[in-house]
Amino acid sequence: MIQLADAFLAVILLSVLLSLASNRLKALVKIMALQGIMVSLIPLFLAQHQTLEGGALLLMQVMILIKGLLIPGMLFMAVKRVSIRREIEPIIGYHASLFTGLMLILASAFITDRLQVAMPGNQVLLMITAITTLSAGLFLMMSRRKAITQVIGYLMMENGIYLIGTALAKQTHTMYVVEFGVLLDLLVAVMVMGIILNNINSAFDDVDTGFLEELKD
Amino acid sequence: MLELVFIVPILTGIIAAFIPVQLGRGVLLVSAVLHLQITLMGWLGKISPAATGYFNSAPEGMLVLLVTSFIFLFISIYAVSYMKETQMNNESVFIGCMLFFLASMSMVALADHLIVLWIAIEATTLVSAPLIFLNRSKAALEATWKYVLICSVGIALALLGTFFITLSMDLAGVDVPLTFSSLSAVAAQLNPIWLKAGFIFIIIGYGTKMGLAPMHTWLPDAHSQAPSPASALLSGALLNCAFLGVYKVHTLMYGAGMGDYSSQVLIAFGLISMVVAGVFILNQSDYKRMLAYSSIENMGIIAFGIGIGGLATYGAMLHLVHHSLIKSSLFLSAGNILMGYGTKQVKRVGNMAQLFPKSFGSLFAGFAGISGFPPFGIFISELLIIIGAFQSGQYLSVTIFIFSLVLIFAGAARIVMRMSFADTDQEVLVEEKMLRVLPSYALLLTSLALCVWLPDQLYQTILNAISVIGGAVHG
Amino acid sequence: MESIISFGIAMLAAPLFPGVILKMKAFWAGKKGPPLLIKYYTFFKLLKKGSVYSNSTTFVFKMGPTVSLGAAIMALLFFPLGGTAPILAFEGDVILIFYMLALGRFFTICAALDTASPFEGMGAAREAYYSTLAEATVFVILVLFYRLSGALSFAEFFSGPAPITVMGPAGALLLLVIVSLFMVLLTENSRVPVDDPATHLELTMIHEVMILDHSGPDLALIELGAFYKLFFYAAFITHILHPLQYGAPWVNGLVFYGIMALIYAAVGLTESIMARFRMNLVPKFILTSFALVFFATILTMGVIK
Amino acid sequence: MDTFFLAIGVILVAGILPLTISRQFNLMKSSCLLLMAAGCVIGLSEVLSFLSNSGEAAAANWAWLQIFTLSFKLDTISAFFLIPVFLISPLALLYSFHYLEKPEQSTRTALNYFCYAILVASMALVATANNIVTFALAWELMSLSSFFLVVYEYQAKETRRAGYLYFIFAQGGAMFLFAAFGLIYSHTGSFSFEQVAAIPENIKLLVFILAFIGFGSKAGIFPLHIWLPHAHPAAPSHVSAVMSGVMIKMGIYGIVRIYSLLGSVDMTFAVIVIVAGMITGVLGVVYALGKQDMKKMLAYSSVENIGIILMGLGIGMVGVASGVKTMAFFGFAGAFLHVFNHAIFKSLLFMGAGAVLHKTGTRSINQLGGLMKRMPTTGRSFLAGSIAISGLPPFNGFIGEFLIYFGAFQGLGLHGLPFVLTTLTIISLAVVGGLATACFTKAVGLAFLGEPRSEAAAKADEAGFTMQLVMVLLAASCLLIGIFPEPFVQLAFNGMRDLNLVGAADPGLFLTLVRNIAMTASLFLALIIGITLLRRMLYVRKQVERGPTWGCGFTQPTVRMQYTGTSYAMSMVDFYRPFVPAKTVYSGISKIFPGLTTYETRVEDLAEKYIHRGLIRPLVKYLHKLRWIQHGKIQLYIGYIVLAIVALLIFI
Repeated sequence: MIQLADAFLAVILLSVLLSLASNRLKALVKIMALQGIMVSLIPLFLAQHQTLEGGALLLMQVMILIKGLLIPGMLFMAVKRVSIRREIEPIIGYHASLFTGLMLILASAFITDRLQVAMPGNQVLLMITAITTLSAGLFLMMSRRKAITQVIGYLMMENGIYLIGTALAKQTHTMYVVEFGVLLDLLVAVMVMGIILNNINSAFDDVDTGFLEELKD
Repeated sequence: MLELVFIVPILTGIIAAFIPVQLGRGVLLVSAVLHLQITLMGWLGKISPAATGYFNSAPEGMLVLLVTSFIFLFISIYAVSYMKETQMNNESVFIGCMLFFLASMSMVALADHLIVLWIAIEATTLVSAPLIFLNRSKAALEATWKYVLICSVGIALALLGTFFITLSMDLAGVDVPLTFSSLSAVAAQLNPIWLKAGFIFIIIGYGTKMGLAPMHTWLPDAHSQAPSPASALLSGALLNCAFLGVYKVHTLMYGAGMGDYSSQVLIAFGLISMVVAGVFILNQSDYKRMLAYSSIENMGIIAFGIGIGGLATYGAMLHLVHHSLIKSSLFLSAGNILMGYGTKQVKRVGNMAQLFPKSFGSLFAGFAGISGFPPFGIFISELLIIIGAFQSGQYLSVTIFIFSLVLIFAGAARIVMRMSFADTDQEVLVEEKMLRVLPSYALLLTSLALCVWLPDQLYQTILNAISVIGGAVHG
Repeated sequence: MESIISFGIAMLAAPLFPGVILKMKAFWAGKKGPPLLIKYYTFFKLLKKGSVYSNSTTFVFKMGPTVSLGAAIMALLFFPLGGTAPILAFEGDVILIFYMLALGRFFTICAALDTASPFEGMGAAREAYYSTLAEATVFVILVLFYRLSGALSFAEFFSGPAPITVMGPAGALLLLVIVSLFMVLLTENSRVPVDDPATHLELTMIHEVMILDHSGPDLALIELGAFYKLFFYAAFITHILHPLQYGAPWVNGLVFYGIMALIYAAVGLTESIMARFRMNLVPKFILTSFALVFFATILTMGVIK
Repeated sequence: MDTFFLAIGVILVAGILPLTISRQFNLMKSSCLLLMAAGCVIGLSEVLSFLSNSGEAAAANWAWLQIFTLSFKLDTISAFFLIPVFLISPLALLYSFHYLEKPEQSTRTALNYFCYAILVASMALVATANNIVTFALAWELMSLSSFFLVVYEYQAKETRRAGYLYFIFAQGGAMFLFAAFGLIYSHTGSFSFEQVAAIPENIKLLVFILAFIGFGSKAGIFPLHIWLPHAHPAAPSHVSAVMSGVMIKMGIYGIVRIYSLLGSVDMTFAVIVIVAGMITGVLGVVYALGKQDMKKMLAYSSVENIGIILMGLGIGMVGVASGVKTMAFFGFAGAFLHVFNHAIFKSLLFMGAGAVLHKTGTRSINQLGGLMKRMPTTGRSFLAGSIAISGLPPFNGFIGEFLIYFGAFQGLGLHGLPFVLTTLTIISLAVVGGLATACFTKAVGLAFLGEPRSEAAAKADEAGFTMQLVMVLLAASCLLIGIFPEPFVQLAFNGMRDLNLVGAADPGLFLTLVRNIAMTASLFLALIIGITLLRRMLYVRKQVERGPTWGCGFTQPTVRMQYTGTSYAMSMVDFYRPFVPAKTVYSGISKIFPGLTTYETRVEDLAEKYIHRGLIRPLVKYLHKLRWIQHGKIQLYIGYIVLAIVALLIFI
């Protein structure tokens, strides 16, 4: 079981790296769908989550549905509608991004190593993956020009946070609220962002954030 | 059932979406009155939260709730007239979102559970986004985008911080409900490292929402682009709600014996916010942005005051109340000016003293108030904070604090004087309607009245709120 | 009674001494010069005349002579002339006296400006300028005298048990004072090298140009005031030079007027051997006097404990 | 104390009433005036009776906002500083009756009166405030209301600028005060003024410096004076009269109060005050000399007089510090009396300048002239005020200066630093006195005497009745105090009773001195009258003619050839060159037949120049560079958040 979990985590890490290197938006959305499903499944393989209750299972299914289908589907539609395929000239290039991704993994490993003492259980890889995903999401938001990519970055960040949450927290009474919170957040936030994206597209004929730099001092 | 304070606006908000706009305006007003009534009943102790695991009536929350409810009433009066005159085309969205906004903020004020608080704050972002986007202009779009994205990132980090706090519980083997009220009782047992980490992420997260520099970047855009009643609400109420989140975690830190650390962080953020606000208020060309930066400044002052501790905490809490009253009044005045002159540019507005006397009065009085002149309350709160800072021996901080106050005053005075007295070739487009002028005066008068006579209950509540972090008043 | 007589004599004798100056100058120029009593003659001649007033002037113009004369008389009232006790004296009178003289100057200047004449304005500006500097010198002298005598009154400076004099213990310092006071005398009374009362070019005058429009008895009063002022300063120097404590008042008086004559002669000598300074050198001249007394005052910090 | 609050109440009513009846213009003005006069008379009688009885200080306390007390105390120091407040305020208001005479601006006039009443009331409260919060409250109210009074004529750009500058200095100064108060509180743990003396010595010095800067920015101590020459000319003249005559004295009051509260006998305090006083006095008067704008000149002259007052206080402090009682006593008494005297003649002069401005429309001395004939009352009063402010006997200005001189001379017996300080003070006083004479001969001689230099000046006529009345009253009191100084000196004497450090000195010496001066002054007057009579006699049956001024051979003199203020003052200003930068604009002569050429010399304020050039401009420049952070790029905004986290995590 543990090995399977590690495999899943490896896939997630890979998806992170892929997303950093990808310049095609459709592919990016697909990667995100995959990542979402993987992330949702992780709790199944964790030691402290062995005894899954009915409620948790249900929640997990909803999660897979939203993270794997609903949101990617929406993003996919958005990509189609704005009829752009590529991210143009990211602020930080793809190779550099990839390199940064690797660095992030290293950094995450370092941080995890430092945190070892204070952590429950022994999920080193999970922690590394989580921090990497989180920071890569932030990185994506900071380094890309298209608004849609930034939403994807946000999603990735949320995935990371969810992973950290599952990694760190015990399956206690609080957990449902946590997962519910994440879901609610994702759903509504991304929907709102989707609406805005749509508006940005119709207002500027593009979703390039270069158009969104008018308000300044 | 104090939960009614957010249930009622949700219901009326839904209703407003389905009925004709004329009725919707009535619904807005009725809900505002109803909300204030429920709040007051809560204050009088007639009703208290039912879902005690999730909500409670903590003093600081009740304070924020009262302020929110109070200014909402006046803002809604203003909004009714505003809607009529601006011929807003999506009025039902506006009314609905205003009510939802009120609901989410009330929920923040009552929230006791960490996650509920987080959800409520996230909800404020989402329901206020349409308010900012109401004008549907490109600039509004940009502001909304920045608002939603930056705040979402911030709040996601706050969620992470919340996780860390639960982790600190788990590691310490403490098994209590995840509520502030129960946590603060056992704060000393929590794992300090993870509590600290939690605090960092939460202050960054909620601090983003509160407008602390350097996470404030969305604020001037959003506050200047939103229609004025919404800006008033954003500045006067929402920032307080975010502050509530920061404050509650600070109390935990204090309880855990790490108050020094969190105080230092709050002081640092406070001062950075003030300096940044000062930088941008100097030579600001857009008066709504000026007000927005002034909100950043005042949030900085509050954070600073809380961080200083002692007498300054009382000052900070008073500052919160008075800032809400005065700043929302100022935003309402700004709305009138925008309608009258049709521009947000400072250099095109002028001679208000003659052309726009009523708004001039409220603008200038508000400016005097926000700059700390008596008879408005900020005079007292700033004095207390300065005195408190000296008492705690933070000489360097208080120097920066005073320096930025003067800097901001210099910048704001220039703008306000230019608008009030300088010549203009601009014609006044809209007359000053009583209904739009009175609310800003009423809010100012309230600040003034609270400076003459502070109800004992309010005083006691503030004392209860600050006693948790060792704040007290002597003499 | 003694005081009043002494004062009366001074009042009458004051116009005599400027004649000494003229004689001295004539002597050095190898001329015969005007008679010694020339100033009396001109004074009475002026009194007999009428006056022409400028259309521009107001009552201030007429107050100029009155107040300046009054101030000069006040100064003499407080001065222990020839070793006799002054008619009036109290602690602090020196300050009052010098401010009285300033009041006289105030009105002289205003009277000059009242004529709307550019030349008189010029003179007024110079008068105002130089007197601000001279005033500083005078007050440093007072500081020094206070250090020496612990008093603030002419009477106590010169007629007490330990009068201030070059013969006294701090004589060396007082030499500096005498020099500087002499310079102040030249400045305040518009003598060469600061000012030349005998020149023909209005542009280069100070005091004379200010009173161009005064005529008749008004001019006479101004002249009288000027004699008294000069007399006052000369008497000041005289007392420092020599303590008049011979017991018998008439001996005192004789010595006093003898030394006075010498001082006037010195003024005449100065006027004979020096030319008038360029205007921009005058401030330096006055500052020199200031520096001298200031130096003396600093020295007292060491000398007198 | 009740009577005092009654007075404040009446004054406030006087302010509020005009707002309600602003339509009836004259009714509004006269009712406000009557009420103000009533309030002030009540207040004045209370204060004077308090001063003349040797009663205990009266106090009143109210609880305010749960944690504060509004605490007031009327001791002799407050009482003394209240005299100018209650004396000048109604007079200036009376003056404004004919000064503000545009019925179409009735609302604005009403607002002006409202702010005026608030200002008067808040000044009275400042002088009686007895704890930190009360003081700060009254102080800020005073700043705010006076700001509104300054921007009364806001249409003029200059006025707006002046108001802005004043506002900044008022608030900045208040912040220093708050800091001083904070420091006090941090050591006493109480808002009250009572325990201030208990704080440690080194902290006392810091408190004093902070408070000195705070109060100094209100009083106009160099280089914190730069708002003064802008704000006073900009304000309507009755307001400048009160601001210059009374309000800036509240800064002096603050310094005296904090000194008395601290109760420290450290020489350092004295050094600070005296050095500030000397610089302020000398530079103030030199700038006054260099300014051709009449009200600006008066404003700088206020700076100068603040310098004189500070020198007096400083002499007093040296006396206290070195234990020379007479010196302390005379220093403080002189400063106190000068506060009172300056209130009288400075408001008189501002009113005179206001009357001139009102009738000619110009404040520039170079445009005036010959007004003594056209505005005889104003001219004569202004002359009296000028003599008084130059500190010349037999007017009141001399009395205060004399006491300061006398105090300073007492200190000459000391050794070391005190000796140097007192010597320098005496020299400064002498220089200031001389220059003040030069400055005010310029004002009188060029604006009121000679021939008019412009059309407007030639057409001027006498000011309105109330304006004349007030000026004559004030001018008469200048002379009166000069000739009968005893009761007024007694007043200053009583005012110092609660200045605990001084203690009771020998009143005998004091009174003899004052009587001597009074006697001399009367004698002098008699002498002048005598000479005048003599002069009359000499002119009996003499031929007296009128004719043109002797032009020294110039056949066609014009009025433009008269000496101007600039030419009069320039050589003197030149003497102080490095401290008084003068800027000359000269177009030069380039052609054989020169066309229109201009030559203009302006005196710049050193403090203004360098504060602007050395502080404000670089500060704004560097802060402006920081504006980059709000560049609109959302990617970097998120970066800031990340940066903040990283920074905090590093410091964990």
